[in-house]
Amino acid sequence: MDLRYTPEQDAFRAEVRAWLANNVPSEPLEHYDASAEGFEAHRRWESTLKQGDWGMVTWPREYGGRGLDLIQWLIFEEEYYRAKAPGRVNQNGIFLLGPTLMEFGTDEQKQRFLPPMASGAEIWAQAWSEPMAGSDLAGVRATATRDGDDYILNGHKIWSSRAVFADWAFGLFRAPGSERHQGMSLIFFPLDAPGVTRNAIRKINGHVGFAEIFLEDVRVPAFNRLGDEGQGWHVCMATAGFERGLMLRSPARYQVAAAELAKLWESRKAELDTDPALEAEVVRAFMNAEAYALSIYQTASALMAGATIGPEASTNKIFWSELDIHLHRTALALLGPQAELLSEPGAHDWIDDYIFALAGPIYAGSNEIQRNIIAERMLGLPRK
Amino acid sequence: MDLRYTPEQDAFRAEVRAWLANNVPSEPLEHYDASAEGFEAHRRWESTLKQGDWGMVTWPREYGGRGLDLIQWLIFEEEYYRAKAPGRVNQNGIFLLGPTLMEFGTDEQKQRFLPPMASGAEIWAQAWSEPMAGSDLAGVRATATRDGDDYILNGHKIWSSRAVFADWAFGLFRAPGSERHQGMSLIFFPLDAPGVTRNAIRKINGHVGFAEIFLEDVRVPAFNRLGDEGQGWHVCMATAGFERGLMLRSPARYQVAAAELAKLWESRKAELDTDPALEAEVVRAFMNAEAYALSIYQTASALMAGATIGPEASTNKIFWSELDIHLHRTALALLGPQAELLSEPGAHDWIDDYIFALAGPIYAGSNEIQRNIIAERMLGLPRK
Amino acid sequence: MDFTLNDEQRMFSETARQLFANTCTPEDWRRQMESGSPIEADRWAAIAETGLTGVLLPEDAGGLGLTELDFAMIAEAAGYYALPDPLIESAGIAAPLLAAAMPDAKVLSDPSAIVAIAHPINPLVSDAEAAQVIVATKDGDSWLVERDDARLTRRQSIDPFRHLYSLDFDTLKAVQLPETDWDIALDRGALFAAAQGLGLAQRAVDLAVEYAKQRQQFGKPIGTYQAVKHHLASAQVAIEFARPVVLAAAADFAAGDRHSRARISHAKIVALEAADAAARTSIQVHGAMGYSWEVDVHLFLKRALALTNSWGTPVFHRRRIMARIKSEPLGPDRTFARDGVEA
Amino acid sequence: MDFTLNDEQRMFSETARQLFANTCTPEDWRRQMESGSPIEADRWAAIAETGLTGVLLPEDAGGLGLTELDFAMIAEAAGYYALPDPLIESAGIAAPLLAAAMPDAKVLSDPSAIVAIAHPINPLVSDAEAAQVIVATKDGDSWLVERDDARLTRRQSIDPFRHLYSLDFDTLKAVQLPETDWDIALDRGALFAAAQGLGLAQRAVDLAVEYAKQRQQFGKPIGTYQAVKHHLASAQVAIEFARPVVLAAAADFAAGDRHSRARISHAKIVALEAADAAARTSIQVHGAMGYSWEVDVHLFLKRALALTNSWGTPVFHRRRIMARIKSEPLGPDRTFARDGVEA
Repeated sequence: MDLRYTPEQDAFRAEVRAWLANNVPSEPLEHYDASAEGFEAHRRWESTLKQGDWGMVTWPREYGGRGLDLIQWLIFEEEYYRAKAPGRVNQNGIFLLGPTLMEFGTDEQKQRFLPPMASGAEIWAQAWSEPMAGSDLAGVRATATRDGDDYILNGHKIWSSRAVFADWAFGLFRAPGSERHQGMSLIFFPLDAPGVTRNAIRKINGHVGFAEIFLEDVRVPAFNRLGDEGQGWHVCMATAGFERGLMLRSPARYQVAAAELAKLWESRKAELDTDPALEAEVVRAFMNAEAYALSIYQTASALMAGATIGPEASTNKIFWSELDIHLHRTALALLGPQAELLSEPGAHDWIDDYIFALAGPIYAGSNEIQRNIIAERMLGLPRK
Repeated sequence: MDLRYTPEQDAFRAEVRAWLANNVPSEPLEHYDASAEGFEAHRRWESTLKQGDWGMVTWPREYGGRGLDLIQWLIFEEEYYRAKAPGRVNQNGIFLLGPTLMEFGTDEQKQRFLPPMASGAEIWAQAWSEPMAGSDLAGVRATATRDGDDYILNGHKIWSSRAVFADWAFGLFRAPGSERHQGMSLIFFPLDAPGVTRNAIRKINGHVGFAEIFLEDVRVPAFNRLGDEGQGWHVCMATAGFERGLMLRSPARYQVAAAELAKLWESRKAELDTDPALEAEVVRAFMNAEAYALSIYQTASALMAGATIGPEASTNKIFWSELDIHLHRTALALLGPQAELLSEPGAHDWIDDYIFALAGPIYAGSNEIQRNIIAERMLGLPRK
Repeated sequence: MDFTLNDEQRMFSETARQLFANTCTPEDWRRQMESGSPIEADRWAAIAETGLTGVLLPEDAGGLGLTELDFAMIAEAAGYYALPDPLIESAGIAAPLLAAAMPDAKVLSDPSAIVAIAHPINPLVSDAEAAQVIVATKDGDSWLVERDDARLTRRQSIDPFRHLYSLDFDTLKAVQLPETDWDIALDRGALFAAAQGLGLAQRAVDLAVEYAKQRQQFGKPIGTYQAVKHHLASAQVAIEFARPVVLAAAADFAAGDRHSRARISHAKIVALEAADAAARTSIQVHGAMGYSWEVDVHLFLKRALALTNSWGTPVFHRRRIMARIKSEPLGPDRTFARDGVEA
Repeated sequence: MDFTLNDEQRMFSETARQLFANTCTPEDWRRQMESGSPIEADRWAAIAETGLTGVLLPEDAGGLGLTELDFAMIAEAAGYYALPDPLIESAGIAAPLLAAAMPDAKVLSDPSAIVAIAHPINPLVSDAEAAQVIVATKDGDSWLVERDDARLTRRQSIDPFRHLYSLDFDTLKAVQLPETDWDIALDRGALFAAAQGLGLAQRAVDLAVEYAKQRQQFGKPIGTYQAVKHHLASAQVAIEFARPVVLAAAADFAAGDRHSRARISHAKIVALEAADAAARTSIQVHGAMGYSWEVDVHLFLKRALALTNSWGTPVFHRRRIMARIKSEPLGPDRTFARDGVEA
C-alpha cells in the first residue's frame, strides 16, 4: 500500500488542470435539462472535450478513448470537478451504456456506437422504467417483435432522463408472450425514429429532465440489440452494476461541495443567528466526502489488481446518496431564511442541488432495493 | 381546553408530595432485580404505599385502590418520580394484569387477586414469551390440558421479568392440538407450585431480571383462567394495549431524567473537552420528555371524556423507547471517558439506565412490530 | 385540566377545512402556479365571507374575537391543503398586531383586505404586493406603510406560492404606530407556522399512503413492504408527538411567559421537522413520481422548508427553550407551569 | 498510488486472526469474566510467541520492525474476537513509546512483558495492575514507573474486560524519560481504537446475521423481514466506509502531519460509530436474547462504548479535523495531500 501519486500521475494531473483552465467556459452553461439551447451547449462542450482528447480517458483509443487507467480517470474527474467544468450531458452513454457495450457488444456495434458516444455526436438517454415497472424492472411490458432482420418496438417508457433532447435511447423490450426475467432484450432506438413520441416531464425544480416515450411500431434493425436475444436481463444487470459502481458519481463532486460548505461555514459561523452545532455537520460532510473518495480509490486499486465489483457496489449508492442529502441540508440550515431562495447567478446553487440530491435515494435502483441487495447478496440473509 | 390544574388537583399534589417526603426511604433500595433482599425491600415499600392509601390510586376502593381519576394518577406519578421513590416491583401486576383483570375478570377473580396485587402481598411476573414465540406470540406452545375443574400446564416460558423472585405469573397456554390464535387461554399460576422450575437469566447489566420457567404438569384450578376458554389471544391483546398505552411508562420518569441531564450539561458545558453541539441534544431531550407528557395528558383527557385507546398507543411505545435512548446517549457523550464507569453510590446511574433503555425498543412488542401496527391499523396500509 | 377541543372549535375548524378542500384542489394549485397570482379571487372572497380573516380581531372591530387555538386549527387545515393565499400571515399575525396598536385602522374594517408584516425576524416580506398596507419597523419604531408607498423587490422562493419581497420605505410617507408588541407577533408567527407544519406533515403522509396502496411492484402494492410501512409509521409518530405540543402552545398562548414562549418554540421546531421528514418520506415512497412536478408532494416539501426558517430558525427557537431550561425549575410538576406560579 | 494490501500483510493478519479465533471463544470469555484476570496465561504466551507483541518494535530491539498498517490489522482482529488481553495498549502504544524514548529499557527485551501507559488524554490507566512498568507523565515530564512503585486504585468499567486504574506515583521512585512524543502515542491509540472498532462492528453484524438466519418468527426466519435486512445493511454500509479510512490513516501514519492526523481522527470517529451502531443493531435483532448476559453481543456494545471515549473523545477528534479543514486547502486533489506538498 502506497498512497502517494507517482510523478507520472502528478504530471498527468498538471496536464488536465492546464487544459481545463484554458478550455472550461468562463460563464456556466445553461443546464442541459433546462432547454434545448442548454442541451446543445453541452453537446458542443463534449465535442471540445473530445478535441482535447478527454472524451473518455479510460476507453481504448479505437473507440474514441485514450486508454488510460482508473487512477488516471479519478485524477481527471478530480480536476474536472475542481475546474467546475460542465456536467456531462452524455453520462447515460459514456458511464452506463458504454461499459456495457464494451462487455457485450460485437466489434461492429462497438465501432458503430462508441466513437460518436465519446465525442458527444450522439447523446444517449436511458429508457429503463415503465409506468408499471420501476424498482421492479422485470415488470417491463414494452415488446420487441422480430420481423426478419428487424425488431418492431411497441410500448411506453417513462422517467427517461435526457430523453427530451437526446438522439438515442436504450431500453428493455420483451418478446411478445414472455414473462418476468425471460425473453427480454436490450435494444437501442433513435429518439427521432418514426413512431416515437416524447413528452417532457418536469422535475420538481421545473426542469424537463425526464420524458415519457411512446413507441408505436418503431422499426429498428436487429443490429441494435445488445447481447443475445432474450438475454436482456443479464445485460441490464451488468449495466446497473456500472451504475452503482465506480462510474456514476465521482467522489470529486462531493469533495468540491464539501469544500464549498466549509467556505459557507467560515463566512457564517461568527453570525449570532448561526447554529454552532452545525460545525459538527460541516466536519461530517467533509468526512463523508473523504470516505467516499478513499473507498473509490480502494476499489480502483483492487480492480487494477484484477478484482471484480460485487454486491458491495450497492453500498456506494447508499453512501453517496445519503451524504449528498446531508451535505445540502447542512448548507440550507446555514443559509437559514435564505435557504428557500433561488440562487443568484454565479452563486453556488444550494437549493437546486438539494432538490437534485433528493432524487439520489430514488433513482438508479432505490436505496430500499440496494439495502435488500446488501442484505441478501453481501450478508447472505434469506430472500424469503 | 384549559391546561391549568384545578385547586383540588393542586391540593392533591400537595398531599402526595407531603406523604412522599415523609415516607420515601432516604437511602435508595437495592434494585429488585439485583437480589432477593432488594426484591423484598421493594415488597415492603409496596406495603408502606398501601398503608398510605397510595397502592393504586385509580383502582376502585373495593379492589384496594382509591377511586381517583387519570389526571390525579398522572399527578401522583409526577410526584412519585420527583421524590425518587422506589421502582414499582409489582408493575407487571398493577399496570398490566390489573387493568385486564378489571376488564375480563369475574367478580370472584377480582376480589381474590386485585387487593393483594395492590398491596404488594402478591407480586406478579409476566410469562409471555417462549423460546420460539417472542414477537410472534401466537407461536406459543405451552399447553393447558383441561382436567375436571383444573388445568394441567406444561411448557417452557422465557424472558419472564420479575419471575426469579415473584409469587405469581400469568401467561398464554393453548389447548393441546390447537394452532396459532385459536385455543389459547390466559392463565395464572403460582411460581412456587409443584412442577414449576425457575432459572435466572442475567441481563447485560448483570442483574437477574429475567427467568426462564419450566412447567411440568403444573395443576391450577380453572378459576385461574382469565376470560373465556380459548379467548386468550383477545385478552392478551387488551393487555398489550395497556402495556403500550397509558400505564407502563410514566412521562414523569423522562422529565426527571431530562432535568438531571440539564444539570449535567450545566456542570460540564464550560469544560474545554465538552462538545458544544450537545446543547442541542439536551434541549431535544427536554422537548421529547415534554412532548410525551403532553401527549399522555391529552390521552388521559380524551379517556376521561369517553374515548378509547386505539392503535395510536403503538406510537407511545416507539416514542418513549427512542427518547429514552437518545437522552441517555446524550448523557454518556457528556460524561466522555467517565461514561463507561459504573456509577458511584448516590450518583445518577447514567450507564445502567442506558443499558436499561436499550431494552425499550425490544420488549413489550418490538418497535418493528409497533411500526407494523401503526402502518396497518392506523394508516391502513395492506398487510400482504 | 382539560386537554380536549370543544364542539364549537371542532365545527369551526371543520368549516375551514371544507372550504380549503373545495378550493385548493390540485387543479386549483396548478392554475395558480401558472398565473403566478398571490390570491385566487373566488377563494379569497369565500375565506373573507366565512369570517376566517376576522378570527383574531376583537368583536368590536367586527372580528370574531376567538383565540389562537381556534386560529391554529385553521392554520393546520391551511397546511393540509397547501393554501396558496396569505391568510395566515395577514389574518393570523399582521392584522392582530395592527389591531392592538391601532384599533381604528381603516383597513381592519375590510375583511378582504390583506395586511402584510415586515417583522425583523424575517429578512423578506410575504405577499407585500397583494397587501393594502404593510406593518413594518424602521429605526427602532413601528410604521404602517401603504403598499403604494413601499418600494418592493421580488425575490424568488422555491415554493411557487410564496411571494417574497424586500421592502424599503420612506418614514415620511408612513404612519408611526404606538406600542407595538413585535414579540407577540413573532409568537403568533411561530405558532401558526407550527400548526401549518402539522397539516403539511399529515398531508404528505396521507398522499404517500394512498400511493402505496395502489402502486404495484413485484406483484403487490408497495405498501405491503416493511420498509415503506416503517418509513411512514415513523413519519406518523413524529406527527403524533408534535400535535399535542402545538395544541398546548396555542391554548397557553395568552400566558405570554417564558414557559409558553418555550412551548411555542418547541411546537415550531418539532412540527416543521415532522413536516420536512414526512415530505421527504413521501417523495421517497412515490419514487420517480415524487420527483416530478406533476405530483403535488413537492409543494409540501417546499412549504415545509420555507416555514422551517420563517418566524425564527430552529436555532433561534432552541435558544428560547434553553433560556426556559436555565431560568425556571424543571421537572414533571412543571409541565403546565407559568412564571411565578409554584406547582 | 496503490491501495491494496500485499500478501505478507494479509498472511500476518490472518495468523493473528486465527490465534484469536482459537483462544477467544465464548467459553474463554466466560471463564475470564468469572476469573476477573486481565490476561489468560496460555493465550498471552501464544501471542508473545507469535511475535504480536514485537510488531512495532525495531528489529535491533528484537522486534519485527513492521508498520502501523500491520498492527492495525491485528487490532481489527482483536476487536472482532473481543480479545480481553492488553495487547493493543501494551504492544501497540506503550511499548513503541518507551522504545522511542529509551531503546534499551530492559522490559522491552521480554516479549511477554506488559507495558501500561498513563496518557494525559485518558483519565485512567488500562491494565496497570498486570503491567511490569507504566509510562506516565507528571509535572510536565515523562516517567517510567515500576508497577510496584505505583499507587493504583481500581475503577469498574461496564466492559468486564477493561481493567482500569487511577494512578499516582512518586517521581523519586520513577525514572525520567527523555524526549517522549505523547502525540504520536495518542495517534497510535486513536488509530488502533479505530481498527478495533472495525472488528467490533463486523462481528456484531456477523452475529446478528447468523441469528437472523436461524431465528424463526411468524413461520419464517426473521432475516427475511425487510426491517431486519435494512438495519443490518445500514450497519454494513457504515463499516464499508470506515474501513478505507482506517487503512489510509494507517498507511499514512508515518507522515505525522495535519493531514494524516485528521485522517486518524476521521477513522477514530467513524469506526467507533460503526461499532456502536452495529452493536445496537445486533442487540435489537437478537431481541430479548441480545439483552441477556449469555449472548455475547453485549461485549461488543460495551467495548465500543469504552473505546469511543478513549484516546480522544469524538469532539476532540472532530476538532482535529476542523483544524485541518481550516489550515489546509480542501478539494478533490487534496485527498492524499501532505503538509507543504502541492497537488
